[in-house]
Amino acid sequence: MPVVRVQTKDFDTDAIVSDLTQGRTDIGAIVTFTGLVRDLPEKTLQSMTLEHYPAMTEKALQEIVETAMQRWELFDVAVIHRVGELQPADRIVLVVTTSAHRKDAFQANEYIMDYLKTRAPFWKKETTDAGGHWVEARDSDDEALSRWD
Amino acid sequence: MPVVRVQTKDFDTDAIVSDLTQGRTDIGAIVTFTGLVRDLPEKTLQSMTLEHYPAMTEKALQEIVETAMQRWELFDVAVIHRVGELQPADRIVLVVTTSAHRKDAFQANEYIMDYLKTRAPFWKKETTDAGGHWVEARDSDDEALSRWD
Amino acid sequence: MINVLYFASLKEALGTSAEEIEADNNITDVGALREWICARGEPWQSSLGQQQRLMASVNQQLARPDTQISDGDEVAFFPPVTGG
Amino acid sequence: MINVLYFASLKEALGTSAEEIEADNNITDVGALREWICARGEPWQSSLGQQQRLMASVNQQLARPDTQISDGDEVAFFPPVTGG
Repeated sequence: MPVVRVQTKDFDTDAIVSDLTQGRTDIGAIVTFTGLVRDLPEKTLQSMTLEHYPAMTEKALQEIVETAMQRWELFDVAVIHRVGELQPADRIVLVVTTSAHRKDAFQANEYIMDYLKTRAPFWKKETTDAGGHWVEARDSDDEALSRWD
Repeated sequence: MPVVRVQTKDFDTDAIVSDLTQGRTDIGAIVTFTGLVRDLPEKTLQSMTLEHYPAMTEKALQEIVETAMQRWELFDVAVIHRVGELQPADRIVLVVTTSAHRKDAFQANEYIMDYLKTRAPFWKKETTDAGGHWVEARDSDDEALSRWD
Repeated sequence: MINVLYFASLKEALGTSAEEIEADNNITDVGALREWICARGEPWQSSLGQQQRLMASVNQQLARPDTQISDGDEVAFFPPVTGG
Repeated sequence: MINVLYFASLKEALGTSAEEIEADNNITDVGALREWICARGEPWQSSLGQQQRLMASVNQQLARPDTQISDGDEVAFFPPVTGG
């Protein structure tokens, strides 16, 4: 059963990976992606606040995960996404994919991140000395989707 | 500085990732690949022994990592590969890539694994009730290389 | 009634996160709802006008301008997402 | 002398992991060395013959049949690698 969680608190990657792998001897490949809060080039980021659409978020993530599990041979998937106020270097998101083979684990993980970035209802607001401003969506994220068509 | 290690003992993924990320606020993406010993379909694997060519192994891995660091925008890379006798579900290999952006971290990690699988001097021998036999190289691993040309 | 939600920069620009809009025969899909909201003038015209790149959902599923809506639906408008 | 190493299944088939071979003018590259070894007959002929898919390295760098070798080099032959 895939794990999908949206939470304010930090997560323990090792514990989540252990939950997916414990007691199994058929897993050949584990891929994890961790997204972190990056400081601005001028090192002026005070905090980053993640807003979301609570009624929709887990539903949207679940749908992305299910599509990935149909498309690749996966044993399991975990997606953890944080919301609320975060600091530079804080973890934002974790995606774990387990499979018999590395290609499935890699591709499914990248697919999930590409869709999460463009389809899941999260918004980032950066706070600096100069105040707060909403992060703009990047065209490169839309382009990343096209190769999965 | 990239970390490349060949060792008999297990590794602590969290500690290795912490080493690469500690004190930095410019990392946006961390990808880890972990390869595990898979049991045979009939669940008959007693152990797997990894032999290597000690004088060459770290050199070969270092070269693969350097090529990846030239090709993608990476902050750091760690490659840890175990040798000796392992049991089903044991960790064999860890590749960690850190970058500002997820695409670089994903692609460099997959590239390193594709080259490691086909260019680094490791050999697997499986032991079952029926004795030991050397694992055959897979054509799909050679094919995986072609997309990086 | 249609329960309409706004998020992120759109919510801030409008100064509200939700409103209820009477479902009537002219509001059959997401595009029509958006036009109806804009037709009320400012601040909606600037924030929800066609010049704004927005995403929409109906009952927590991503939607397109031609996605049908009916009485009791929850419709959300929001800027392109930036999570992950 | 050329220091020749064998690994994995090739080492087991030959019953040896290393040997020293006199560098002479006929052994200028990896391909020539392999042929010279095979020409000694069994068990080398079966294990290093052209029908066997093998990899080779010279001084710990992957090599091709036309990679030059000279006195003092370390040359290794091994089956396709299977790590990771």
